[in-house]
Amino acid sequence: MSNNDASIVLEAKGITKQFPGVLANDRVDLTLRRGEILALLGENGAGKSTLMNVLYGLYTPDAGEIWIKGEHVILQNPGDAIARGVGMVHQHFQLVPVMTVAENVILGSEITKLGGYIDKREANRRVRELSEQYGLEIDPTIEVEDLPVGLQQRVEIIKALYRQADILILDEPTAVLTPQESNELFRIMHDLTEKGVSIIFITHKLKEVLAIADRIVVLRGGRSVGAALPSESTEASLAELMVGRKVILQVDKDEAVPGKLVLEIDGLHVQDDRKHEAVKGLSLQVYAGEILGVAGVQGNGQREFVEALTGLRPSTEGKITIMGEDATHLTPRRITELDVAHIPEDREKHGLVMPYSIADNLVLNRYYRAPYSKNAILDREKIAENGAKLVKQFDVRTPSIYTHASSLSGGNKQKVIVAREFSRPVKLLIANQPTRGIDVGSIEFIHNQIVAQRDAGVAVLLVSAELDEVLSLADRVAVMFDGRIVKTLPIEEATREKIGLLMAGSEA
Amino acid sequence: GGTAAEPPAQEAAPTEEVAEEVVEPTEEVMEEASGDCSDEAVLCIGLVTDVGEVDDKSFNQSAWEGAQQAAEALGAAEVNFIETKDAKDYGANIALFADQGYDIIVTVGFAMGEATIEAAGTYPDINFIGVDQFQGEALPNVTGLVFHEDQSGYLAGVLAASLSQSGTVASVLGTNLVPPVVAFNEGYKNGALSVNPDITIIDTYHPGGLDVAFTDPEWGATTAAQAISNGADVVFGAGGKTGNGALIESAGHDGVWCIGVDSDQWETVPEAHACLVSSAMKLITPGVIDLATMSANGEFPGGNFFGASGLAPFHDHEDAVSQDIKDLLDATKAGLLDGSITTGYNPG
Amino acid sequence: MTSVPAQDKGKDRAIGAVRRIWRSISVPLVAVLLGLLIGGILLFVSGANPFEAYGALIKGAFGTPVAVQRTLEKATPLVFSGLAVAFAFKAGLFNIGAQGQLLIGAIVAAYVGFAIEGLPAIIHAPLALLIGGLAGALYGYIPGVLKVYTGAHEVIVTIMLNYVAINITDYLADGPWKDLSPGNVVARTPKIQPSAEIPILGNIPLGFIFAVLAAIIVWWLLYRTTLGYEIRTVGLNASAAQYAGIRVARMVILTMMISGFLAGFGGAVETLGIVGRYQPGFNAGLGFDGITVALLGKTSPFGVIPAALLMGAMRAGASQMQFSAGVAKEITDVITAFILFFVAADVIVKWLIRQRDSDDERIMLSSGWGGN
Amino acid sequence: MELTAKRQAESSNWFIKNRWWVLIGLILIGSVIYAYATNAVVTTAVLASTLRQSTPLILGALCGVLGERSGVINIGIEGQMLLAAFVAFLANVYTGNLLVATLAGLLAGGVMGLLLAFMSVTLKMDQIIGGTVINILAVGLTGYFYVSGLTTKGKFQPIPLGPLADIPLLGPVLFRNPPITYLAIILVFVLHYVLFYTRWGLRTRAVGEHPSAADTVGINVFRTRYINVIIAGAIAGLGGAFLTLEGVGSFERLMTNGRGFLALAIMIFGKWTPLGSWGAALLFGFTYAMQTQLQFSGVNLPPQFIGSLPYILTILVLAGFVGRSRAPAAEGIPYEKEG
Ligand SMILES: Nc1ncnc2c1ncn2[C@@H]1O[C@H](COP(=O)(O)OP(=O)(O)OP(=O)(O)O)[C@@H](O)[C@H]1O
Ligand SMILES: Nc1ncnc2c1ncn2[C@@H]1O[C@H](COP(=O)(O)OP(=O)(O)OP(=O)(O)O)[C@@H](O)[C@H]1O
Ligand SMILES: [Mg+2]
Ligand SMILES: [Mg+2]
Repeated sequence: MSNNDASIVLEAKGITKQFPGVLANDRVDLTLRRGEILALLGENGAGKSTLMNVLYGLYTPDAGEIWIKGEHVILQNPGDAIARGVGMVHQHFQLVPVMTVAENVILGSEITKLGGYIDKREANRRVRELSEQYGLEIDPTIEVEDLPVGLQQRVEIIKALYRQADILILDEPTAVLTPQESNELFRIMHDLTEKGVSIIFITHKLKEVLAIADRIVVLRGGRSVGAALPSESTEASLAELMVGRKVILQVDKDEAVPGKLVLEIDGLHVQDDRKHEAVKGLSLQVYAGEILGVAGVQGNGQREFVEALTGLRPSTEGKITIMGEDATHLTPRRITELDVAHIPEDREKHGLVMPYSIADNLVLNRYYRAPYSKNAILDREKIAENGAKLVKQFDVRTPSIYTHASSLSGGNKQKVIVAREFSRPVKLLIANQPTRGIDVGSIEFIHNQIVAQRDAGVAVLLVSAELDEVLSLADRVAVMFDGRIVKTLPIEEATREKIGLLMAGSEA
Repeated sequence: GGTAAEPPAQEAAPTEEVAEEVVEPTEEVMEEASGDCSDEAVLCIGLVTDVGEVDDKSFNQSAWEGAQQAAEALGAAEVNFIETKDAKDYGANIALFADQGYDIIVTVGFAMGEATIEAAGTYPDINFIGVDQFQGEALPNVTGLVFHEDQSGYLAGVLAASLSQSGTVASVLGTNLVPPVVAFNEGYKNGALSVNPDITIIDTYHPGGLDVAFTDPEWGATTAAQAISNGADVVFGAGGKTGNGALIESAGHDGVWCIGVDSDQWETVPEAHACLVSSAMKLITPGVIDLATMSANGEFPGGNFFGASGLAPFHDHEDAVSQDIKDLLDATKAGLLDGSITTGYNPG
Repeated sequence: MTSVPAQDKGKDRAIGAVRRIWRSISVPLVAVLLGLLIGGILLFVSGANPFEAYGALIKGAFGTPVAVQRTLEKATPLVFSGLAVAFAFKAGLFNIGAQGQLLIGAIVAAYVGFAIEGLPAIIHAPLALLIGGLAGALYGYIPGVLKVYTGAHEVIVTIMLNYVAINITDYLADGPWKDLSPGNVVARTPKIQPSAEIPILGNIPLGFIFAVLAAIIVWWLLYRTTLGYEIRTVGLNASAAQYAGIRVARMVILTMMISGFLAGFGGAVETLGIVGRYQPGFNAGLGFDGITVALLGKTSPFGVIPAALLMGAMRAGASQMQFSAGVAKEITDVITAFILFFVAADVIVKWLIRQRDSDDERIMLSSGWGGN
Repeated sequence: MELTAKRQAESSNWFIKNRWWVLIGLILIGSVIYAYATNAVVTTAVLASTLRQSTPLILGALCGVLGERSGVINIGIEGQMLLAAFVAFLANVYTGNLLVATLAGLLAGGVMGLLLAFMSVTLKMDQIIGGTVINILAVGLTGYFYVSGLTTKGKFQPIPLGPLADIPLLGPVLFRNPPITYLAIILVFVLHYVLFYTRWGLRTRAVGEHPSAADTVGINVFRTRYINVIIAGAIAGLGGAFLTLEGVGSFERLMTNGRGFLALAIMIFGKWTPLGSWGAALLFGFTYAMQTQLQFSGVNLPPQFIGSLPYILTILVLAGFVGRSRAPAAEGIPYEKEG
């Protein structure tokens, strides 16, 4: 028994976790007190999720001790952690898409009648009860795959509450939330701490940390490199602590000099996977040398809009014109050929081929062109050279260009895509959620890249649920709601409040 | 093509490699195995099966029994078999015996006809007994042991029609790709009609490929069952294990007779005793013995040799078959022999 | 699976190459030994003499030039059907239909072989081979198209088409294309013209050389051409392939056709090189064994060759084993099963030979299984 | 909210969603009644044969469903059936007790299931290979150890279910069957219930769809897969036992003749659901029965034509009605639990 301080609900001592080639956690200490919100910061790959997975019994540490409520515990599996009141909302949601909300919530601790028959009605009732109690509105009977990410996260939180967790781990919960949703979440977090719940909160958004954390711990390269109090910290100081160097947080860019019309969309209609209309008559224009930021709450048709624009999804009505050419029904290949770059929303699904080497991924949409291939035969040397060049130029953290994309951390995966899309001459850049779940260092880098493209005369269409990102990058802001652009404002007139309201659907 | 069949003439195996007899315990065979088949004085009999095993309760087995009994009778130093797994190995498997200087090689099944004739050319002083292999033009050292399957089929038909109460008789058959099976069935149908012109005959061939047609007892069984619920009360099961399935199934239904094929299946399919009134036989075993003996006595005929065919004894069902029926069968048999009755089956 | 060659050339590259080669052969080697060991134990337990049996097996497979020739002959069709299955796997498709495609190829080649007369060998044989291959490709096209346009799962469709192929070929061999030469009662096509036969060079069947060439071409196609890159991308991540501008549907169809071509070509080689005609039952199982061969070879085009040789050898030797050791041939199936087991369970083998595991060697064929 | 509305709209008109199945169902019932009116004997014969031929197929398919719902592909059904058929046969020969023989078959299948689970869960072997190993092994072992001349002491006979057995048509078709056939039908409904309405089913499907999600709520992925795959093997074993103890009454080499692979196709056909698979299996049994009946009726087609009907029909139905089917998402991928 080391620490008798009763207020300590969770204590980790010298946690070490080694992955093939990576020391993800290196003798990390961590304490959590009852009813506090502890913010955990760190670059991509710093070891935050790993540490949390250890505390949740998902990974067994190579070394170190875990104490929960004054008791030394050995967590064989999440079951043990759950039994001790630990709940976790994972960075990558752990929900079964084809099952309903209620089924996902009760999974593992089901409400059954005799013979293990699942009492669906009771389950639905319990979920409704919880969602009213904590103001997490959700319909228990929807299949999760039909839910926007924001709502999926509510399901995750309800899962934890349903299991009566009093130690709650939130791994980058706000990465996919709108300002409104984030504030909503913070309110909930406060309510929970009132009720004696202790929370570990991981995020890359320093504002949030300063806003709601009671204490801050920073990881770098798997080591705990320091603690801080919000009262004594600034975004800059935290960023420096995380990255280990000074970081310029707000992008400094000069006036845009818009050129000719590059992209014009007129009355576009697109259906989602379930044949429901998701884009309902969307129109916008993007000019060379400007960044048009499309702000909007997740699930208002952004995905379908971008997929239709890039040829991945058919549009039912309307017209898309790129560089004066009708691109409404072109294939992805033809659109790329029009010098259009695309940073897809889902990097794992569309952006990368995980079992491919980084070098191969870096030519994913150019492999068929010189110099990477001549008359349908690949040129391995050239592909390798390109890989080596871009990995250096875009500072992708990887042991080698032959490493599989799958073994990169989130931030570095995104860097590979950015490197691929920015390393060729483009006239139109379509970036969908380009910095989701990425650390400040990488964000700074990617933002600068985007601005550089703009200054080079590229027309940039930036779709982001990250209001700050839109406000700091865009020259004009278009707000998307329910499948339409409800309003387009020059950046000068675009205040957080005004945009926020428009995003919420109320005309301002 | 066909080069697989060419013998490794010069690379004949050293004698210590000479085969032991397989089915009986190896020890006692060992010393007798010292006999060198390539030696004129020493008689050796080899058998190559069609795709299938020597214990198939059907024609491979009958042939193998013939070979063994012949070896016994003629005091052969060697009698051995090779089971063919891949039809393309017929030639090579024959060569394995030929190169050991075996004197008589039995090749079982029409499918092996071509390989046998080829081998006969390469090994002029070995005698080949080709079971079910009709010889187009006669070679001195190949004798096709063939049968009038249509005739024993015809007799089976007569028996079936005579026993049938329901006026419906069935046959469950291996594939129509195999001529003897077709012969059995055609004979069976005409035999039945000769007794009762308005009898209903429901016959089915296995619809699958050659490689499964004879080894699908469940198909045979379920088809027999369907035939029986269609009103059939006699089932003729002709098609190796597929047919056996039909026999066993029929045994489970009261008031249903079944008739086996090839050998006397009373011996090979005891599960069917309840219904097995007889079998339409082609007497392979004695045929092989006869030809082997002729070969040993230097009277190997060459060309085609018709083995005996006919009905197997009724065994326990002796009484179930009335004297009239027995007389009718004898009469028919006589008629078939003297040609006054024809089975109405003409191949090709 | 990283298909980029070591970029810093020279010494480490050479060392790397050596290590890679040892990696790739050590496991199969040990696996074969373990398989034989277990088979031997089984033989011993069941009262046979393992050494005598294996002695005969090896003699029958490699003992004489003719034995070697038969081993090669038996391996040849397995290389082709193995390649067919392996190739489809690369696009995430499970082609259980190699059997049917092979049968179609075999009978069509036979037809071209016997029906056309008066062609010089230099044209006739290649023509028959090509048309046989194309027939297989056509038969592979069906499941491809059905998958793309109706979503019908290729595993079902190919299984069904295997049965249909047997029926088609049996019908042709017993009907329109039957050998009507006097005295023949058997269901089979006429013998092919001499001009259509594939010769044997010494004891090396030309067909086997074709098989090796085919393996090289398939490897080159997969890892050195843009088409191969496209096919593998579709197999590994169809969404990313779509993003990259690859026509996924077209790739699926094309892959099934190439796969079918390889199987059909194998069937044609069998007809023209070994059987000399089409006869029902003579090609039984060759396509199904392609699955085993592809898996034994870890779906690598080059892995397929030794895998096919191994199985070919066991088949060539089996008769000799039964003849002189009196051992039932099925023992070779047991041995094959265990070899396959140890090849795939490389965890065990690597632990045995103290080799550390590297995930890029692990193959995951079943990933494409989930249909659409 | 809007999504809810959609959802309710969807679920409310089940008939529209399943209109094809409803239509097929009506057509089937109608034509059966018509057929029975015109020729009672043949109709009965065909339907009885339909059920019988579907039995080994549905048992194999259920094996596949259970395994794949938990995330383990099983292409070794053929081998599991074959080996179990052999073991059940031997047990029958030596004990003469059909019950013991059946249990022996179940056990043999279960052991093969254990082997598959060990390969795919513990060794994380590719599951296609695992299944193939089982198939080859079964052919080898049964072929090597089979000795002829063994004769069984009878096979399962039909057990009429009292008065039910006397209902016209339904009686002879449904209620005059041997035990394993009854068992198979019961299993279809039991498994459908278990998979879609019970805790075990929910967990099994979760493990098959998203193992790490199941893991994070404390469900033991490995254990769940082991148990399901073993039970699945036992069910395939029952299918094997059907062949030797109820269908044929004896064993022959390779007597499964590809039924295990057909079962695989049927499972996919049935969208990985027991009920769906049963529908598909019955369709198959029916086409087989029809093909035999056509030959009975003496139509002058080569058997090869008639023989192709079941398979061509399947392809047409598949392409026409069933279309895309979604396999359990995590199927075929061994669950890697880091650390
Ligand atoms: N399952 C794994 N196998 C191998 N390496 C891993 C695994 N999980 C994480 N890593 C590596 O361990 C390090 C820490 O990963 P972790 O996910 O904990 O970082 P993180 O701080 O959560 O990053 P992010 O902010 O992007 O979520 C990274 O280098 C990552 O590549
Ligand atoms: N007569 C039948 N034959 C075969 N399968 C049937 C039959 N009737 C219903 N089914 C099965 O019942 C289920 C209901 O059909 P449906 O298409 O709604 O499946 P589903 O699982 O609801 O589809 P999804 O969940 O992808 O929307 C399907 O699995 C279908 O295959
Ligand atoms: Mg993380
Ligand atoms: Mg549904």
